[in-house]
Amino acid sequence: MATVVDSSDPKSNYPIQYRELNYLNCSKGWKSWFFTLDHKRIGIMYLMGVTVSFFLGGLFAMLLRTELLSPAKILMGPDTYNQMFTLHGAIMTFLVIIPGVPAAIGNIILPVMLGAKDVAFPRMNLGSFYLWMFGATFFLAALVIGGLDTGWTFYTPYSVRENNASIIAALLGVFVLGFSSIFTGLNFIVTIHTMRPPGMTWFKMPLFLWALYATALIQILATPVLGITGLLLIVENVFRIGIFDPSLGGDPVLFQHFFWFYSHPAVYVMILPAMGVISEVIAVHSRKHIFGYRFIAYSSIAIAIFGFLVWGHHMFVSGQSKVVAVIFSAITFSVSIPSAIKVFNWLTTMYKGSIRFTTAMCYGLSFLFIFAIGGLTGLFLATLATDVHLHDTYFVVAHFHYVMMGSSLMGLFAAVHHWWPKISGKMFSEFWGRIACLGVFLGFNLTFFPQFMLGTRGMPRRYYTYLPEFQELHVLSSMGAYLLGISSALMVATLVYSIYRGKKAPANPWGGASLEWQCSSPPPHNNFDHPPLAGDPYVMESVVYNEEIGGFVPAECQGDNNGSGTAAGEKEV
Amino acid sequence: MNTAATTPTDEHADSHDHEHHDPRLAHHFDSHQQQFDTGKLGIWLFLVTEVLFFSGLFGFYAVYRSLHPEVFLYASQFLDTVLGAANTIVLLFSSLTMAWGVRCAQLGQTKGLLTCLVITLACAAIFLGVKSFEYTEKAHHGLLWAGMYQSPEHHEAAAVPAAAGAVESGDHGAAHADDHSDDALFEKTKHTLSYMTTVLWAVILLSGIGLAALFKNPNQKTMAAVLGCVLISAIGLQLGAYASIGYHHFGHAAEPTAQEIEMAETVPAEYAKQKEKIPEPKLAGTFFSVYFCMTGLHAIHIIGGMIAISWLIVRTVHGAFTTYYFGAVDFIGLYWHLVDLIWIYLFPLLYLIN
Amino acid sequence: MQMKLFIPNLLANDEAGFWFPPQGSTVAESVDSVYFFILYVCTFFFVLIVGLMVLFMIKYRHRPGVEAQKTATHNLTLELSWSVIPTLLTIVMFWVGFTSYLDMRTPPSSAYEIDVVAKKWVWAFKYPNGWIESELHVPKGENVTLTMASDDVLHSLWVPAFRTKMDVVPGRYTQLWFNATKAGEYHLMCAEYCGQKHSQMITKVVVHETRGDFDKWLKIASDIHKNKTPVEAGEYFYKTRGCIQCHTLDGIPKNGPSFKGLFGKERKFTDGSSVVADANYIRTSILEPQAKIVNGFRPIMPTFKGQLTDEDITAIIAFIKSQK
Amino acid sequence: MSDHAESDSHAENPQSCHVHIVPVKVLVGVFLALVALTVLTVEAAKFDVGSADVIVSMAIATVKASLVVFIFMHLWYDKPVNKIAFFFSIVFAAFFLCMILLDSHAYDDYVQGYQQDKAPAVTAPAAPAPVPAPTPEAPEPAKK
Repeated sequence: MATVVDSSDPKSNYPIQYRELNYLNCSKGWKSWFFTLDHKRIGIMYLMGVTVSFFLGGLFAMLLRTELLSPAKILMGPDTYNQMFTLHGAIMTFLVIIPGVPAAIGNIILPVMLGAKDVAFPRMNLGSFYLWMFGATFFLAALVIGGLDTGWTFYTPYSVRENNASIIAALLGVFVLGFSSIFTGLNFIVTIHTMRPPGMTWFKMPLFLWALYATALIQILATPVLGITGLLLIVENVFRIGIFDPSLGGDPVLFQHFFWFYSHPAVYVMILPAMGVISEVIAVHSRKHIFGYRFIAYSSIAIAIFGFLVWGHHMFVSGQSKVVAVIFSAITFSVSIPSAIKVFNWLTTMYKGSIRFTTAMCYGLSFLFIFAIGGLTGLFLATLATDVHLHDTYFVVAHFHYVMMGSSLMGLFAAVHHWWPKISGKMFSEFWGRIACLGVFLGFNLTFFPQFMLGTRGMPRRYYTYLPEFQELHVLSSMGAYLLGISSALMVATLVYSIYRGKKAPANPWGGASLEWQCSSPPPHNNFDHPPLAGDPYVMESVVYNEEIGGFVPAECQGDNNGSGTAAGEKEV
Repeated sequence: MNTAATTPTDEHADSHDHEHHDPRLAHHFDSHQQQFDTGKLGIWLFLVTEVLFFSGLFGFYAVYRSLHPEVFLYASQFLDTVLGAANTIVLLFSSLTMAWGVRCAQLGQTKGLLTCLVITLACAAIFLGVKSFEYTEKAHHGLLWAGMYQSPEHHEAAAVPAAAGAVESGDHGAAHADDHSDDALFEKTKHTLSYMTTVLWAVILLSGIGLAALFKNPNQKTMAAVLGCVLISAIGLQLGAYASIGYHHFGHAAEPTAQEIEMAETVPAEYAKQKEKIPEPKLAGTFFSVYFCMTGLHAIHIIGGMIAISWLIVRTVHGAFTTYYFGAVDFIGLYWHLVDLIWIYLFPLLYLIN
Repeated sequence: MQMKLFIPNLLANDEAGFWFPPQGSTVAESVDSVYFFILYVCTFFFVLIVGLMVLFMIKYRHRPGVEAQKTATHNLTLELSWSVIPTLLTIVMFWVGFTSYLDMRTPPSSAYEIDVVAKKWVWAFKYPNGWIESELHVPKGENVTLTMASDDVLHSLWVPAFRTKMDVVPGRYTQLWFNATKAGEYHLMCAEYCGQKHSQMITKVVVHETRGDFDKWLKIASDIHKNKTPVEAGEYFYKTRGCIQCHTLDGIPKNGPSFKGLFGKERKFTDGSSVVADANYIRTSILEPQAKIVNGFRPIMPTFKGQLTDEDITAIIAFIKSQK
Repeated sequence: MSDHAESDSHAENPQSCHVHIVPVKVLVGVFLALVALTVLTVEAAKFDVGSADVIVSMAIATVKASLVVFIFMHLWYDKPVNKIAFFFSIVFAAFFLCMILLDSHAYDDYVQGYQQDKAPAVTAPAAPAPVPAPTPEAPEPAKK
């Protein structure tokens, strides 16, 4: 049986804060990791995989931005450039953002937050990770074979050709990764439905879980269509079945319908979990009950459902018929409403709070800023008349980076910093964390804001070279990209450093009231031995700061010790 | 002591962990009911993904059929309705035995369960056998997907010089004519079919080996069960294949007219029989693209189902299922019914176009 | 449309603004006004959101001894107001976007019709008299409809100054119309990724002041053999009809042999025969490219039968001859 | 219909699992009905009822599918959440189908027009008309 060590102070009736024997070291050897069924370890492996992929995709981005410093050739020729943006897109989408928050952070946090011992199907969970690895291998194969220059969208008939080994490899990768995503989503839905401990009702679930639930719905309902699309495109490439290839009577516009039926909802797979993270982070670090809980929860579900009905707005100039374009434009606006509701609720949550600018909160606030721009610029693209001009320009590039890269990754970074003490049991340097956050925020905006102007002024996307008048903005953008790259590296360095040199983390460093803060940092193998008692996850008054421990403890414990249950802690951040 | 202090009030030592000695209950579940409900929701969600997976293909079908009805009208005549209907009934029967098997499992009737599963497996194999005959026959007539499609009228046109060549008994001409004589086509189909069933045999065998390797500490009983499954699958496959080739040969060779024989040499008999032919539309190959994609993907699901059923058989032999632990049978049953369900739609959509 | 009032004053003239290139077509004005309408709404909301955020960040920052105050955790009126007001605004946005989209996508019944064929990575504009040109010439103030088709992959025709764009899809037509309002030259580019030289698939739109100017241009252009020397005409065809995609002038072979020093050289074919490249050989190669394949190349060249007249081919031969 | 509330299960013996068990009679009955419907649909297909053909065969298939789903797959007796899940998959698939059908029909004129233009020795009108329904008397279209 595990030996429990309370690192803070052995005397008290405080809950155990730091646990020497935890899920990270309860068993040793590579087998204990590679064949683990523990959702937390699987999540850690995902997190590492996602980080590696992020830096690979980021490296491609740096190289692309370097090439775009000048219209002339700097590093690479057009073919290499085309392959690089394809891989940048494919890796960032399928290997980083889609599994980022749900599979990595969600896996670690969801069962703990829910009060369950594990996800419903631990084996399938591990299988999903191996599918991810397998899919990533296919992508690497495509990289090694070379010649994958279709763009991550694989539009036909460009993606149907003679010499197609790398296309097939990449499509197989997409197919496999799709199943990885489906398994994660399936696991989450079933876990949330059937593994809730007594007392954890639907409306006592933290909003992060609602967001993950909505995400999982999309993963289950949309990803199979991507699977069949990828499969059919492979078959088209191998056998020439003539359903996408116009030379055999196929229809390229139909391919785009198939592709976007998944890939538009996939955008919400990327952003919804990030929104869930922000709901947690803003409430906890403002020490306030979340405002409009039900509206935020329902808006997650609404986004998931509306997200399915709007894929056609990627195709306003594709040769799609007018009537369908109008229908899709109309429905597209409906998605903006739940997003607006969330943003206003977050703002109101901060009202009269006690806002601490921890690194996680800094990322959360950056998210608000970036998501405001990303979301609002979406309106230009949902509007038919303006989209015709803006489609396939840098405006679109900027918009989706603001949403997918800016917002989703800000969400991921916020999540990593918010739950890092829980995951690793160590506190990272808030100073360096905030420096990195500032760098990421400035770098990001410097990279992508000029691209809005590039787009409206007439710079199409996926251009290797460009008209000379665009150079200034491109240089600005590249400078931002370098800053962004360096800052992300600094962020990871800060976190990794904390593993070796960080202070031991208390169970509840930020003062969250949801269940994951009730178990020690890091959690034991089984999370909870008895089903924990779930209360309202946003009653921040239920925990108070304790200086001895350096973290928050339940109010009733504090009362037992020194009777000052209301004094706010001098939280050094 | 492994007590996580989840809340400070949880002082008493709870011995929850010690209840989990039941090997049939995973550690993270509290009861069999919870385990079963969890699995059930899981499999239903999986079926949801399957439905959407196939919806892509049905989407294609709908688009192409509604835009080019003439293609479907023309091309579906090359599919043998009798074989399709027979296969439908075989699959329906397997669904019945599967449902019956689930019932047996729920009641704890191990023998009944085993019988039902074996029949289901055999039916699945028969279905595959018939399907492999159909594929072989299509391939011989050049009725393949759009990229490989050869018009039957092309055959017809080619048949005349080929026949002339045969009369002149040139080397090449003779070989060509030989290919197209009725008996030769039958032999050729039979030959290719046995080749195809051999491949499927290999697939079954490999799956069997893979399946056997999955079991921890396999014993003789396991091996025997796996071997049994492989044999049932292989025999069922042969049965289906040769029953359909027999049907095809004798069904059509009965009192053929001279003209029919001539036509049958080069084009499918069904087509040859028609007095007034529907002109061949453009894109006729697209129908076969759709046909092969839909039935091919369905066949892959059948193979997957056969592997799963074999796994159930092995576990049944070991007496793994009881009245409170039968989830696996139920879940695989649900999957099997869905495969059946898809075929219920595929059959009229592909075979019954008038 | 009364939408014009949304365009800021500094953009009311035709000069390039901060956001957009100068307006060159009738729809540009309504597109810009929709854009600026949305921009104003968005700016308002952005300032509101970020302003409140910064205000709260300063006012409610954590201070020792000051706890967060308990406030209401929900308020239906607030929730409804920030659901309903944006909804109404988006309905307006949809409506204005929708109406100008219809204008943009409904070709007028009488229009000057030009056929467009896009292929990797050139545009070919076919005028009603059959003349094919790689630049788009149109008269000012006249409706022009482009009927577009692609020979290979997806392309997209975009004229930023006209604020209009349409994909060119293989296997079908797509249509686009505009009415240019200002004479001059504009960029026309491919906006849908189409491979290696996607970024070089840029050409010009030349808007002629009057229909007379345009007709005059077309007449001169069509009479290429009268107005240019054969070598010049050949060079023109070389550049505009796709030869340049596969045949270089610098001696480095691409998909096809280079034209440099080609004339008079012996050509060896895949079937073992060989011939000296003379005028006859070149003519055959253009009309029946699959008949003889030079060693080391694939049989991928399409035939130009019906696309080039005898005179055109003579000019091309003269041009190849001039590439020593 | 679902014979279990979740709360029951916690209170009861963990070694029990309550589900609805379908009687053999019902199973066999359903199978016979399915076979009968299969025969019916094959026979129905022999009558030429024009475009109603698809509707008839799909209606029969849907009846068959419902029998399988509700009886063989126990959905009738199952928890509401499973019913809803299955129902939603159908709804989303149907929406997807409707939109691609609507769109592909709306732009089909452009495809048909192009194909008529490309067909040798056939000049299509500038504004392409929808393709006429195929008639058996129509001349054989050019191949390849």
